[in-house]
Amino acid sequence: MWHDIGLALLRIIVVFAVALLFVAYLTYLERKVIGHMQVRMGPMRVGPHGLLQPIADGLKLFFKEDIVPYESYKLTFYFAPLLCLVCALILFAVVPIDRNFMITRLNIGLLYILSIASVGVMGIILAGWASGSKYSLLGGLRSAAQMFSYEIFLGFSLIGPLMIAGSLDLVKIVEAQKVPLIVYQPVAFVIYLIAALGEINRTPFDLPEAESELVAGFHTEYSGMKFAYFFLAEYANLLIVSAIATIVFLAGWKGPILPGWMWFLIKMFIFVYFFIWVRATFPRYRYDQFMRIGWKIMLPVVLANIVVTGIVMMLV
Amino acid sequence: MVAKVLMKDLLIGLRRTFYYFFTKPITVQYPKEKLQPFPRFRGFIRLVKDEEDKFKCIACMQCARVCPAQCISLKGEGKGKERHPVEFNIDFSRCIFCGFCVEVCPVNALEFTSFYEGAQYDLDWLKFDIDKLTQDYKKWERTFKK
Amino acid sequence: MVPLNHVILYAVLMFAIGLYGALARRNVFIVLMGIELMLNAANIAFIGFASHLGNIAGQIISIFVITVAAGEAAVGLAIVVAIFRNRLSVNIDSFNLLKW
Amino acid sequence: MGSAQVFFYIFAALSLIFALLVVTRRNAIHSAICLIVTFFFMAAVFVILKAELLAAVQVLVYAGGVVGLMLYVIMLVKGEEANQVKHNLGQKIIAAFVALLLFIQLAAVVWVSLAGKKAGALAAEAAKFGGNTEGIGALLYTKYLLPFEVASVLLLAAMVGAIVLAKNKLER
Amino acid sequence: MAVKEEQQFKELLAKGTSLGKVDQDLMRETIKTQDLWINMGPQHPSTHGVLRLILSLQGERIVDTEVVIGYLHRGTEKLAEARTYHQIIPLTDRLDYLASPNMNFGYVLAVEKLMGIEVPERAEYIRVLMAELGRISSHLLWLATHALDIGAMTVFLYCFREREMILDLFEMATGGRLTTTYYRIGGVAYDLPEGFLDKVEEFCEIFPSRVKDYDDLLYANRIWLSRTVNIAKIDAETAIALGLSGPSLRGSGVNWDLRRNQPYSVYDKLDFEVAVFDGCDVYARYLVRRKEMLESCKIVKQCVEYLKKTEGPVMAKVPKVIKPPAGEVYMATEAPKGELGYYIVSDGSTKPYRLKIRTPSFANLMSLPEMCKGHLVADVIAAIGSIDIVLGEVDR
Repeated sequence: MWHDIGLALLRIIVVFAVALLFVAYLTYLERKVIGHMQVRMGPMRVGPHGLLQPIADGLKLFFKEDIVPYESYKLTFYFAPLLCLVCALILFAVVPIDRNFMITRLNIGLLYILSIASVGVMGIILAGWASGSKYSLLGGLRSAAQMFSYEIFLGFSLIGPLMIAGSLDLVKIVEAQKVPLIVYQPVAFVIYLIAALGEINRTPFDLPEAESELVAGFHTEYSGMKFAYFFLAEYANLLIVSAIATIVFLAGWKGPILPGWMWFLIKMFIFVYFFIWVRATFPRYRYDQFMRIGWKIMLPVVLANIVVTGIVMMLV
Repeated sequence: MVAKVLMKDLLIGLRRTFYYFFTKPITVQYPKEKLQPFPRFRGFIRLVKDEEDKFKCIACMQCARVCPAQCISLKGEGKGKERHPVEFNIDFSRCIFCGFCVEVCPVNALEFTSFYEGAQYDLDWLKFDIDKLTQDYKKWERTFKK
Repeated sequence: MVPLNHVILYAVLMFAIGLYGALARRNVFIVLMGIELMLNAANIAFIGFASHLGNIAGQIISIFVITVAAGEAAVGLAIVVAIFRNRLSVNIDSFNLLKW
Repeated sequence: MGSAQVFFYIFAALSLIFALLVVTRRNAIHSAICLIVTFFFMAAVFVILKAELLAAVQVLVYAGGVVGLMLYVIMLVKGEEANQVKHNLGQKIIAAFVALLLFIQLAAVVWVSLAGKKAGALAAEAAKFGGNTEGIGALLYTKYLLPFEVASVLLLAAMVGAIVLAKNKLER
Repeated sequence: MAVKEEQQFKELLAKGTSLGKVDQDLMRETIKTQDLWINMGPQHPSTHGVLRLILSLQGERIVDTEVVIGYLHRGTEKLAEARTYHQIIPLTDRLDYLASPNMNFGYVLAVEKLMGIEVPERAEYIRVLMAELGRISSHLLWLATHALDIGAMTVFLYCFREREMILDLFEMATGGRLTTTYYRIGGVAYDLPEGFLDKVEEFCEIFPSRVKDYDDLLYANRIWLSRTVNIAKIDAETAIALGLSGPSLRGSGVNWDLRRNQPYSVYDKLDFEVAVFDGCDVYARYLVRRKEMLESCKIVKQCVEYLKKTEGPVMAKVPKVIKPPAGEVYMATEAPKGELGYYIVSDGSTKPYRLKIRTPSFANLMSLPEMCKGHLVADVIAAIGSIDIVLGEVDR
């Protein structure tokens, strides 16, 4: 029994350490990629080609003065970023990086991810409210509405693939794919990508943080380590969304020659790159337009996708 | 219609950024490498001495008069050809680098250097007296690249 | 395995707490939360019985309970918003127009 | 006592404590936060009682949805200020008395009638369908199709009702 | 709410910003709503400087916008009264610091008109060349920041890349990058350096292909369209009534460009098209400026052609101490932002008695409340961006 617990702990530590490292270097990757797309270089100063930049940023944020606004609700103000980060990190628990390498295997894996992600939104609402500032509150409420509605499309776009795979277990989903599901479900894939952009608050749907309108949205008043938590949570969510896309649409670790975990990482980073790429390219939607796209275009399309998938599955 | 559904307009944008992802960045790593300003560049001003190590300036006060920011003050001594400045102050914290003083000088006693890094912790550093104005600005300049 | 009466006792306790919240508080939101707790207590009981009897129907009933609870929360909050527009208050004592 | 049982008592106790906090906090937002935590522990209890799907749905619908909606509305209408009015002690005592009475009555019945029975061995029916999720799904679409449809109609009605109620008259 | 009252309120709402104090009270009585006041600026990332807007909102719709200016007031007009005519030139640089040649241009033209100075043709061509380069650089910066406000951050850096090229050209010819101080009363400070014209030609070759870059990211992009089309509409009549000028006016379909309608300098000898679009919205103003950049590029090419062929003086015979005759003059030029007018009253001394500057940004900014009415908060950002203000010019 102790052996099992020790092994489980080891796996938890490895996965979380790697996840945190990835999240930290994701910021570096994003800055580099966007930099090169904008004919500049990105961070170059700390270490060779700025490789130590995330560590320097982390240290800076760690030692920064932690400002707590006078008007804020202290306890909630401290609690909200933690909620965000924890909700983002525990999602990694069910992600199968390889056939046998994951912290735990749940038979409701996908549902677990959706449900925990929905709780992560609370952190953002609470942060907006607890800051005691108008801009923060508006940002918080905006992101709440945004994430609630885009979670629906995110979930619905996964139903089509799930019907084909026939399980909520992430491992089973991968194993059910002889051919990557993107071939059967291209519409669901596109909708998933768009909904994912909305869910993790990235351009063109980065309204909660629309700096030209709401300054910095819900984390306007946050500084130091608490700000870093939000930052990490955001990038952790980005990784998770990419990981789910990999598992559900691109057959996870499956692939010739290379070991499974490497395939998984390669596929995941294709999505990460795509999200960064989109951020470098597009302007931002307005709030009402964004909601309209969700409810008037994406919802009908994704429902039609489910119906069509069902009919085809019945006939075949 | 088909183009709209396939998001052609968005794909064009994505192609453009993707193209630039593989081109060479145009960044100049500023404190490490610097661009050589053009010869006409209006940097800090210095007071020129001729071959015999004498001031070219004849203290005619034209530069002080023409300066829109009124940052030049000087005092001259001597008469006729012997006239030279004993005090010459330019307050670079006020100077707007318009170049009128250099333009107006009848004996070309003032000239621009290519030194421009005037950001200092100490405001007094920017108040140049006659010694500082004649010093070689090359001392502060680092390597250029262009 | 857990004794069934402990599970049901837990459900009953939860129900009592929810009842207390619904009765004792004036803030309409906390009253709503109390009602949510009571509904959840019912869920616990259903699931306890389901696992005791080895019958999955109990869990299905809980799904219906959750549906009802979600609907109740939506309509309840909408009513609160509508009343707040007119009364500028969320104190349940000020919602007394239909009282006699 | 198996480890599942130990965890059951721990999670049950924690959820009860947070449920108590929910009904006693002055600030409605703090109550909502406690409610989220309560639902989390309740979901843990569900997992121990072999209802994994329900645990996930619990978190998704309650902790993610309903409480989120509540927070949203509380913030919009500044609901946390409502408790500035003085508390009626009499009402509290009566409420506590009623709740206690109900508890004692129900607890007595439960204790006597259900003593010695075990919970947590959900087997036959779920295994027939190859798992919890599959079992619920299959039953929902066969045996319980009518109630399921009724529930969806109910949700639709609730949605329409909520929109009609909350919509600003001006914009109509 | 009674039907009658509701009707009343709808009428009031239709009146919008013209509501007086009393009517607003009535409005508040008629229905119970809370107006939300948002203070946008002076420290706001997208008000382009230190502009402050007080927005009163109904829900997310804007009922009224109050523009508060003066945070960058430097007293240029008053300062000018204590400067000689020559010393005013660097002051004008700092009005619209994004297109300083154009600012100089208007001022020296005004003084020349007052004194009746004939400027050598070569100097005129150099002036036009510089002014058009200044126009391109100003529009580039506008496009950059406007796109950034709406969220497209890559356009920002592409535009700055080209603007950097223009600034390099400025530095090469004038010695200054931002505040060029190149124009003099009677000509320009010094002739163009060697190799300058080749570099300008090179730039003109590259530039249209770079405009294609921005087009790829914006022109047909559905997000850009949905953020700009039908936003901040202002029709031609209102635009004229509010004194709009420049690209903001031409975006409303009014074909009015001082370079063609009241030709000054050598513009009448140059061949160019005036960009006019009648969308009346943010997108039309974007199209106008986009086309203007290309047209300016064309003008620059013609100037280069002329300058390569000819030699000659770049300075007229001007007395060393400038003493215009007593009198007054108004000279309007087409600056990148619109009609830039200098009104000089001279009492015959070496300093102007009064210098009044009619800056385009100031007049354009006052159309903002009209534009924003009934739109969402996010559209205010697009509207501010589309009228292209520079606070140095607004506050003078």
